[in-house]
Amino acid sequence: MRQTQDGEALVAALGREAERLVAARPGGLRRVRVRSGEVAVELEWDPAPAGVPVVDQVPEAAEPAATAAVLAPMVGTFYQGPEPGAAPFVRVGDVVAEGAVVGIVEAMKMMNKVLADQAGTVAAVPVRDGEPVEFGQPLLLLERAGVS
Amino acid sequence: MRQTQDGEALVAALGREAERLVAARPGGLRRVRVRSGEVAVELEWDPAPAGVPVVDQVPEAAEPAATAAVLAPMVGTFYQGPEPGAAPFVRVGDVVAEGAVVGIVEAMKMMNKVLADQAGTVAAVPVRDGEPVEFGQPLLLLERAGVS
Amino acid sequence: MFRKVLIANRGEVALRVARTCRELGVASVAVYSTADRGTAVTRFADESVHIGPPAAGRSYLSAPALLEAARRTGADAVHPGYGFLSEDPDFAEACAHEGITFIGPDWPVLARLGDKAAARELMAAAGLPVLPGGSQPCADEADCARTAADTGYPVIVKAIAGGGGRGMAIAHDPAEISVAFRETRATAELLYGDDRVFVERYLPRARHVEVQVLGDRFGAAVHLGDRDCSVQRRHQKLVEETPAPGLCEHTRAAMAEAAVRGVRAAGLVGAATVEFLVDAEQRFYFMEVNARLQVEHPVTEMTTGVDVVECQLRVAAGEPLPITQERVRPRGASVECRINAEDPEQDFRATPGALTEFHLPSGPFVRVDTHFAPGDQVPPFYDPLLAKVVTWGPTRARAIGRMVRALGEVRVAGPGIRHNVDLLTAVLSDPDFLAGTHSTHLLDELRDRLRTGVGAR
Amino acid sequence: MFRKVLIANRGEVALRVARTCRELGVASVAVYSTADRGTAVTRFADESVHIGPPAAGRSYLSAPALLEAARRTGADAVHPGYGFLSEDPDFAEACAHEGITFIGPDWPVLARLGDKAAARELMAAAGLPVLPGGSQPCADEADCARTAADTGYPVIVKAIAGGGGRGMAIAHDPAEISVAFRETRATAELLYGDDRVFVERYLPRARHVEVQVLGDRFGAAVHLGDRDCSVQRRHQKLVEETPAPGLCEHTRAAMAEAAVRGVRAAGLVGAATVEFLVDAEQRFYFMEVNARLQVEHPVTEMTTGVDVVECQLRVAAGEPLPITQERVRPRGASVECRINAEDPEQDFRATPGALTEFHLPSGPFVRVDTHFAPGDQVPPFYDPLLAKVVTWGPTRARAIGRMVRALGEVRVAGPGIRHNVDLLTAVLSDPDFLAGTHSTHLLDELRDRLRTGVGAR
Repeated sequence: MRQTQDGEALVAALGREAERLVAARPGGLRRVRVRSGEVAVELEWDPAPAGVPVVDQVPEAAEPAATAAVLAPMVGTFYQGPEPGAAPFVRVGDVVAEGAVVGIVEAMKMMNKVLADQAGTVAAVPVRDGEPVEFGQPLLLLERAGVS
Repeated sequence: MRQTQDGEALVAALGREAERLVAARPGGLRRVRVRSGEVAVELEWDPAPAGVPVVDQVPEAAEPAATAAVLAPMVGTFYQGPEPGAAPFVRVGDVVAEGAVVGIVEAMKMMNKVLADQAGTVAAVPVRDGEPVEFGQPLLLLERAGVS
Repeated sequence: MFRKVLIANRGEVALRVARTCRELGVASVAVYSTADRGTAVTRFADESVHIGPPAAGRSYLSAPALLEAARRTGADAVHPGYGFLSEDPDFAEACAHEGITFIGPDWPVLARLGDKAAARELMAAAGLPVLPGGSQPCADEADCARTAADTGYPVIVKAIAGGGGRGMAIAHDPAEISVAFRETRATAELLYGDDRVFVERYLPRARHVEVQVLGDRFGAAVHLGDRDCSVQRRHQKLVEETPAPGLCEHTRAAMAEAAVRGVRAAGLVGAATVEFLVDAEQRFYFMEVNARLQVEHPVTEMTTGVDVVECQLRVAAGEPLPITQERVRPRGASVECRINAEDPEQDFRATPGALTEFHLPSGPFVRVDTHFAPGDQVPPFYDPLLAKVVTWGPTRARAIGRMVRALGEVRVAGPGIRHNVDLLTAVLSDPDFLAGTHSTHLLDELRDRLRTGVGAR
Repeated sequence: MFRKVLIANRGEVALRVARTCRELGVASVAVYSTADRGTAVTRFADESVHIGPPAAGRSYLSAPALLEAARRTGADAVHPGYGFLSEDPDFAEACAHEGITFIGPDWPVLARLGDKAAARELMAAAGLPVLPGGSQPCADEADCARTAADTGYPVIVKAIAGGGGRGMAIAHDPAEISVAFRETRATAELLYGDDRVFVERYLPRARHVEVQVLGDRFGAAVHLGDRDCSVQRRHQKLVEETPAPGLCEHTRAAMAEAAVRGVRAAGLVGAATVEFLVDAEQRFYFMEVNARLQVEHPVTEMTTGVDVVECQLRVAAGEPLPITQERVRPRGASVECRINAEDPEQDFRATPGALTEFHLPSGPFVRVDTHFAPGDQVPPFYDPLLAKVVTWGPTRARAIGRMVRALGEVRVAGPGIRHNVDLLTAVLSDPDFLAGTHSTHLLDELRDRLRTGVGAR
């Protein structure tokens, strides 16, 4: 009984897996074979009729990303300058070096510097001064130097 | 016995899985093969212009669409002849006409005739005399007349 | 105790029964129609038998198929669940002839309780209050009109063989009695092959309250408290709860005592529910006996801790009831919601199909009974019950609050699938329902409100 | 009551707390590390905040991150769940400084109970029996050996700051005391940054029994009965039950009374568990106080009907306990099994990965607490608890029978995923376990048997 259940479960799992693969790659499915040890199910479909486009999702050649985000290192309040109300460390259009201070995240009264993890030109500052941020939230978008 | 049951359950699971996969992806199905170890059933759909699949069950390595099964019309006890112990209605190799009596299923002391739903030559009688059968269980395999 | 029980049913109740069989060390046999191949109970049970095609008439309603399945698997008892053959005296008798125990009342008891007029007479004789009306079938339309006039309008014309909310019609005044008589008789003939009808006073805004009872072969009978099932759609229950709200303790006790007296008088062995109508003045009237497991039995299990199916198996096997009335101490309150694959906006039309998403609640004080899992098909041939969600709380308010939380966790979706979760949630926040002052009309009123309100799904 | 509670935890317990918040009409805030993005509680709660990377030190153990999350969402209370910061007096104090209610004991109480030697002294002063041993930290190895000799072998050397089965070593005779002292001190330094240790008599085959208690700000304290947690792997509980089997009623009552006395003496507000060791002669000894919600609290909820998390919220909000001792009437027995993604054949190594199949039991008298659904990922960063399955029965045997049935319904699979369901099932059929005569060694013995026996999974 347990053995059968395991077998059935396995087959069901295989089926789901097949389904998932089909769903992830729409169009033009021709053949499915589900096999478990000595047992197997094989399905084959007609070639898609003309007019129905066979769309294969080919992953696009990984193009080097032109922009990168500086992420919040912790939950807290983001400040663009060294203290609330002060002039910002950087503005859009500024070129920053790797390791440059680009902001502050205050958490529990501790001021934590936010550093640029690469060099680049500031493309956007999507978080306003004094706004609360979550961990991992983009604080700054950098256009990477040397990438067009 | 346990082993066989397990095998049957597994195959049934495969069949269900195949059914499900087919239902989830309508149109143009060509071939289904259900295999368990050395036993296999392969289904192949003719390229039907109207899109209505023609379903035939064929043993592996045989020409397409040559045999059909007579199924048990109810749960009960199968008898090959008109009463327990009597000579069978048909034997392997006999040619039967559509509507011919090919067996009896006894349920609650009622003798229910099993009729061939098409003409053909008896290829196999997989159920023994006096054996209990479920609804839909194959009782007789017929090689269809006129199909070589 | 039995060696092996064949479960002559499908769906969640078949699984429910199989679970208790497993817990008691009793082997179980599932049966299935072609449409139910591979369902949860067929995987859970120790054996399963393919008994027929999807049509219930040739599968779950086919006594020969079920008895053959019992014989070939060597089952020594049959549990009929609810619906299908669960109250069929012929099936119970056929089981007896085959030497197989029918887990339910003896067939003559079933026959008597299944005849609504006979049951009414039996209960009246046992001292239970019944509604004014004719205790005999109406001979003809004129007799029906006479009885209705004697009874006093409004009246309800009921099929003798009816049940489950089918085969009944209301006449508010003499002008309506002719249509009510003819319609009910035609329906009764069609549904039950028995066109006899009788007349009873109709209570327009009554509550539907029922008492769960158990009886054994030694004359012992106990009750497990009451349930309110006033939230209904087309006479089908949707929300059930225990204890019934708004009953004074005197009425509650009197009704429970009456129910026990009634099943004793009927000689009932097994589980049954005695249904009453309760009017605004807390007067209660016997309505009918459901001599089987009820869909809503889990709420009683939640408050009492008593496994109703276990009790059914034990008394059917000739054991005494495992509990006494003194030891039944209901605690708190419990609510059940039936989640159906149906479209409340299209007159509760069933919506079969594939459940691409199926996530049910869990956690503290929540019970779920379902036989579905993600990816399963809801077949079009049977009732569209997807799951029963049951919650418990020390108070009614807390049990309802838990249900609202639980329903919020439900995620059901699939091509063509609709469900009633939003409607259920609306019921649970309705002021009348929360006050416990609702009647059986609540759902119609609510549905109208939902339909005109913001999109309910 | 609070307006909004931030749940400073993850997994099933975060969802457990969020559910009761919802039921009480309290808004909830989930927090999540990068590894827990999209988990059940983040979908269920009213809000959620991404607090840090997968490493717990920078997320669930980061007081600044949690308090910032509370501040930005306007939460007026924090529920710490179990584990992580649930017993951290510094975090509780920081909450207090921020004006946020820590749902748990006041921080000085946490600090005192977290010091094992101080807690021992406090409880001894309150009249609770403690094991023979030194009530002061050992000054050095020689002091440790002297105390051990005075106490009488075998002894156990424990870290003052220890807990949860970590930071302890047994010495059976004087030859082993030096290693035990050095190992424990090194572990204590490593784990807690506090190398102080103390010595206590070791009871080789004792039962681990604990009492669930609740206290409020008005000096009221009640107990909800006891639990046995003797089935452990590497000092981690795997099966828990209530009531503890094999206790004579005198011992049970005395232990419960002692536990209530202890928490009163400690001035504890909230939920806590007082752990005892019980020897073969039914003598019991105070071991430690877990001043938080326990993983196994559901078994107590099943028998008492009391929502422990609700009580925590109420007393933290300054309300009196919603129950009195007289109204706590436990009914029947309940068992919990922890289903873990781990490989019992490889020393319980955690097996993270994708849950391609994840089907849990349901039905009568079964409760399931989980935050997983099919397709979810078990992250490698935290404990591998997949689900808690809890069953109830009128007797211990019936509760266990239900658990066997329920475990039989579990289907868990995925690439690389292993689980302990077969081991749990073996525990439930072990003669010692069924007789209630097992000790904390049961699992080791069973695992050896399973390993040498026929294929266990």
